[in-house]
Amino acid sequence: MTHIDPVGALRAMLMIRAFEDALARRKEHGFQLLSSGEEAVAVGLVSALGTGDQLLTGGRSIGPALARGVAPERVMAELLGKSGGMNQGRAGRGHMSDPQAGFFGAHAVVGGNISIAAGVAMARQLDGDGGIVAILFGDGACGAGALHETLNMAAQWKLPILFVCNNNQLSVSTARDAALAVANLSDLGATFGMWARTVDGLDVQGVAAAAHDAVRHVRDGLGPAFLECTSIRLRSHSTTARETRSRAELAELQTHCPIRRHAAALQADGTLDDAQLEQMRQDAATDIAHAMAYAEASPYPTAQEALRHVV
Amino acid sequence: MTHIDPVGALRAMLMIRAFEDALARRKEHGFQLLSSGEEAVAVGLVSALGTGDQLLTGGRSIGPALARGVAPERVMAELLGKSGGMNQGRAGRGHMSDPQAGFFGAHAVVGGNISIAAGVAMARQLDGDGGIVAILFGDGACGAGALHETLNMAAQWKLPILFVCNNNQLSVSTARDAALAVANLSDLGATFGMWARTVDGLDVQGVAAAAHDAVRHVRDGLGPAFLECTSIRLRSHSTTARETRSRAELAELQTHCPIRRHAAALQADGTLDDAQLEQMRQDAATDIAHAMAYAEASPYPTAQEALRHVV
Amino acid sequence: MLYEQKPAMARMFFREAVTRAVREEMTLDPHVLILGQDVGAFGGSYREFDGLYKIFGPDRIRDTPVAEAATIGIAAGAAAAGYRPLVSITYMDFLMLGFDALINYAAKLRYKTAGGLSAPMVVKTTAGAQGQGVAHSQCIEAWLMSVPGLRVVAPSTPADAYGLMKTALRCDGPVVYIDHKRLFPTPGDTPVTETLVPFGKACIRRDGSDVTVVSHGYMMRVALDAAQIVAQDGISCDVIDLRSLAPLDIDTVAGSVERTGRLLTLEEGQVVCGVGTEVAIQTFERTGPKPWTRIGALPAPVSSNPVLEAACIPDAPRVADAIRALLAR
Amino acid sequence: MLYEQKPAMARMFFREAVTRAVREEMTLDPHVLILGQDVGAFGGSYREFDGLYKIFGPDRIRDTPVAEAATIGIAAGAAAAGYRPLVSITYMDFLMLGFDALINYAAKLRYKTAGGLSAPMVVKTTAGAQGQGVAHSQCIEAWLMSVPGLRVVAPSTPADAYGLMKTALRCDGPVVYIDHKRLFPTPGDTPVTETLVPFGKACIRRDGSDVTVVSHGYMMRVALDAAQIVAQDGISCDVIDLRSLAPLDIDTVAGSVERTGRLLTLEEGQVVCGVGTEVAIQTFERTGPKPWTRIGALPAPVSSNPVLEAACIPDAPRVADAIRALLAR
Ligand SMILES: Cc1ncc(C[n+]2csc(CCOP(=O)(O)OP(=O)(O)O)c2C)c(N)n1
Ligand SMILES: Cc1ncc(C[n+]2csc(CCOP(=O)(O)OP(=O)(O)O)c2C)c(N)n1
Ligand SMILES: [Mg+2]
Ligand SMILES: [Mg+2]
Repeated sequence: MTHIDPVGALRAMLMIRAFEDALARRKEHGFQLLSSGEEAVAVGLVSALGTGDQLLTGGRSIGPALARGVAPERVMAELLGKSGGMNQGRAGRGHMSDPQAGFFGAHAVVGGNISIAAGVAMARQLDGDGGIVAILFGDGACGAGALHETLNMAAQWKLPILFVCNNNQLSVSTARDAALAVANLSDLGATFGMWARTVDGLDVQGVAAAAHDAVRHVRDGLGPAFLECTSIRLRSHSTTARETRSRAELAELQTHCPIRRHAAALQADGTLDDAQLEQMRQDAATDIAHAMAYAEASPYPTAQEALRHVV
Repeated sequence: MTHIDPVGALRAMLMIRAFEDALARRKEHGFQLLSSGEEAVAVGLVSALGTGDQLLTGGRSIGPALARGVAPERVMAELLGKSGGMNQGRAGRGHMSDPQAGFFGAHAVVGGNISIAAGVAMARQLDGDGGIVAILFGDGACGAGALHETLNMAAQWKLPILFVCNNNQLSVSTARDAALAVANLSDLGATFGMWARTVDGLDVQGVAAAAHDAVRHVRDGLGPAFLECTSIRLRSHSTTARETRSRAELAELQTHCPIRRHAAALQADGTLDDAQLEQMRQDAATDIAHAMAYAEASPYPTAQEALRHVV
Repeated sequence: MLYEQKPAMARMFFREAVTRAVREEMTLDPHVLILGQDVGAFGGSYREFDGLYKIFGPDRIRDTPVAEAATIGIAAGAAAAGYRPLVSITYMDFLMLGFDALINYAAKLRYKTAGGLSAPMVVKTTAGAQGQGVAHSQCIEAWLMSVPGLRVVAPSTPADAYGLMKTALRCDGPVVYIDHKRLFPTPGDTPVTETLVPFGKACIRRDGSDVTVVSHGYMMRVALDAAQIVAQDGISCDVIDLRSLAPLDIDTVAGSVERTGRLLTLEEGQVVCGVGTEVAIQTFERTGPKPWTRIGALPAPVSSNPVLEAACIPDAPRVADAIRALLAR
Repeated sequence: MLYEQKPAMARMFFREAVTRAVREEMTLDPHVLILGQDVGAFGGSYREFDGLYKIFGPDRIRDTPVAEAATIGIAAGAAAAGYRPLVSITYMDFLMLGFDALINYAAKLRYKTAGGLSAPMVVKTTAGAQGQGVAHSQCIEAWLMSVPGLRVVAPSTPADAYGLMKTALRCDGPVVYIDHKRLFPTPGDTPVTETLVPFGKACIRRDGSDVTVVSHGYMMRVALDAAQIVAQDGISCDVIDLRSLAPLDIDTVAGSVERTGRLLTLEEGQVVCGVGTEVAIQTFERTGPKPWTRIGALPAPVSSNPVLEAACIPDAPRVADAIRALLAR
């Protein structure tokens, strides 16, 4: 049983990568938080969500937002501070949102986003419309007390929420093992009696399968679930942060790239040939070029807007 | 193998009970946080601590402070706001401390005391003098993020700290099961790979035995330990708080009183006869009468002292 | 009409006025919820939610664990997703534990979504000293006044507790609603018919001509007592209850100071960067500088010790002395 | 001596001055520790701890998880038990997460133990906007000024970063030491020999006679730029760097205002209940009221958007305009 269209998954991952590569070439708008290496988590997770569901994330939100279907040109404009952004360029990196698209939003306070998501899940529960919430956070967030408080309350109230830890094994420069004295991060959910599983976050089909299981559990009203996806961070913490790993380490990491891996699998099983793959890459690049053109054409907000939408 | 002198344990518990009963009769100094029903936890735990160790608690700190050996008259004076208190009457209920006696202090912010204790443990670790720290907190505190953050860091750094949850099954009016979605509260420690155990907190010898095991583990440098002691709260949350349980429930609870139980055991095995037991009760009452007399004779601080010891 | 029609009044305790407001709003709007420690069957630490649990049940009134941070965060999320949660934080000191969700998320949500989302929630908490000691007695409302996107109110009477709470529960963004612990058992008249008290409107509690006394919350009672004391010396105080700290009603204060020519600000919290200071300087921007005295707690923690607590917190005799000294300037 | 002896100076970046102070104090006192996120081999988010980990190792320099609350709590406990931890909180916005341990415990410890215990710790954090958006740009130092038991300092030059950090690490109680993100790469002279900057002493950075401009942290650079601009109009500014916000050096400010007769206060945070307001009213208690303008951020969150951030935060041209307007009053 497949839970995700394999070619569609590749297309989505290629689009995210192309988007972030294009964004990384723009230096004028401060730093960006890119998710290269984590595309399979975003795409696999989102394949399990329906239109009535909401996704929330931490600051590293580009991949998830795009996977969720937020228009790339609006994301690009937002990240470049332009009025055409989904939040008129004022949220920017770490804070963008598009609830209409099922992306309730990023919130860049590590751990601080988790209880917000549980609140959205409580609203879903009270609405009784079958909608659920997925909240994506990093391994770094697992040290934060906000996670513990929220896991407990979500379990107690059987909130319809899926906690997804994208464990890229780093919080800025700090290795997951140096920060967290737990065997699997999903143990944190298991302690509260939740459905809990740790999967390979570099395998988009594996993530999709686990996410579907978890979502079914949550949607059936059996309470929250905790899915840990172990992934890798192919870039430095932010586009301006110092890289702490050696070139050799980074090169080795590239061999685990989830996109490469999925593409190779599709080639191996004959689903795609070289030309088709190349065409998909070019399509992604073209789409992103359009997004960039839209963002570039969009104006900056005016200084007067600084006082709008405050209270 | 016994870990605690059974008669001494009874004497200590009787003294705490007599102290709190006497204090409860004084209405003039606001409310008090009494620990009747939890004496076995305090006395059993303290039997495992040495002179170089430090004990910290939450607001419900009278029993633990007395068990640790803080002079009853200084505790009484402190709780009545008198200058003869160990903190000159200014800490009062919930905040008293006597580090010289190995009682580093109470701190009435639920959960907020736990990381402080870990800091004291870090100091002990850096001092390298073999001293350890025990931190006593309630079931209520197990919902707080501060516990999670501290458990993780303590485990990561192998701090010499014993986490002791006095699970009296209530946080003000809220039942432990209504607040916490964990099977055993000691599971919270186990998740971080700690020595973890749940014991009957009404059995002073059982608490002592488990505390000795835990302390040995911690003192041997094997990292922190988490000991949950299930106990009962025989009184309302505070001396002025509304009682939420029925008279029948409270009467039933009295049959589980840890002091009654221990006394009955000592009578049953012939260690004590009725007269000896009665004498011990009277001795406790006499000691506490002296403490009360000391406290009564002690003056209030002057208004001028309000600005002392601020910075 | 030949005579001034007074609204019919019902006498009730402050805590009952809170309950009534919440009950009415929960009845009117099924999206209003309550979250907090011991707010359910127990009815709140000050019985301010007494009886509501029976009416509205466990879905809409939820006892929480001791987890202030997540409780405020969950409320903020629920608010953003269409509900109107009221969060009870037993003591304002512990509001700090939830500052992240309140200040870094809820207060900024409308702004960062360009108006797309907002967090209509009420954080109800209690301020001030009543023998509870260093970590349960603080008044930190001045901090909140400076946060763009937050509204802050602090009633001193049952009628205002009722009317401000109702307004808070209909507000489009986060509101911090502050009761003082000592006010819960105080009685007062509240209008029998539904009456909202708007934000940003101060109220003159006593008319006078010699000095303007501005305060809020429990200190209003101290202010009025002090005004009574100095009346015996022939000093006439105009006593203003701010009620709403953000937005501030400087019109009313400035109007009064124009008449009296003098200002005394009184609060239970610290005066440094305090409410009174802000009120005074905004007032003087309108009126020009006037003789002014600010009174607040001594610069020290508030002990549970009865002598030290009383020494730390303003009382009517000391305020009366300060009024006399201000008049003598 | 026939000539004024100037201390020998070494030029270094602000971040290096911080490093130097910490390195010297860690060398002198084995009880000084560092705790925080990415403070170890990474050397701190702004490289302000660069190289220290190699010297002092993992026992004394500890990378923490993302757990601001427990980190400050652990530091407070270690301080109470005899150590002198420096806690790095990357952004001041997240200091809120550790307010409970800092404000409800550390700041009150000496008081509640009647002098028996204290918490000599330094919480080092960064304030202000540099494109990081609504939850990473706030300046909340005014809140901290009102907390009895806390000391608060905010250097604007490498020499003061060095000297204030050293004083902070020797202080007997909790200190919040605030760097501004934009200052780390700025160069300046620091004394070659060990030099402490005392708390509670402001510093006149530019002498002038027409108006007193008071600020702190990064806004000092804006203040000096503005003074330079208006100098071309013949306006002479006395520019004062507070350096220490608690305790405040009102003597220096009042002395200046006595001479100039006018005051402009400038800060990057909100003006409501802000630093400038407190400075002004304490000054006017000495000097009597004087014409005064306060400048701070617009009352809005600070977006990462370059246009909106710049609009929100004071800059030299706007400050210069305000100085001219103040002179024209
Ligand atoms: C409460 C808080 N503390 C610190 C930071 C600074 N910070 C931003 S991202 C980050 C790393 C978080 O690591 P993780 O959760 O694993 O997410 P990742 O960056 O790996 O995606 C940190 C520490 C923050 N944003 N919020
Ligand atoms: C952070 C915080 N929130 C709320 C309170 C109010 N409070 C005081 S004691 C208490 C109950 C705590 O329950 P538990 O930890 O089980 O201790 P117990 O009272 O049972 O000894 C509460 C909620 C507090 N002191 N601190
Ligand atoms: Mg990570
Ligand atoms: Mg309990």
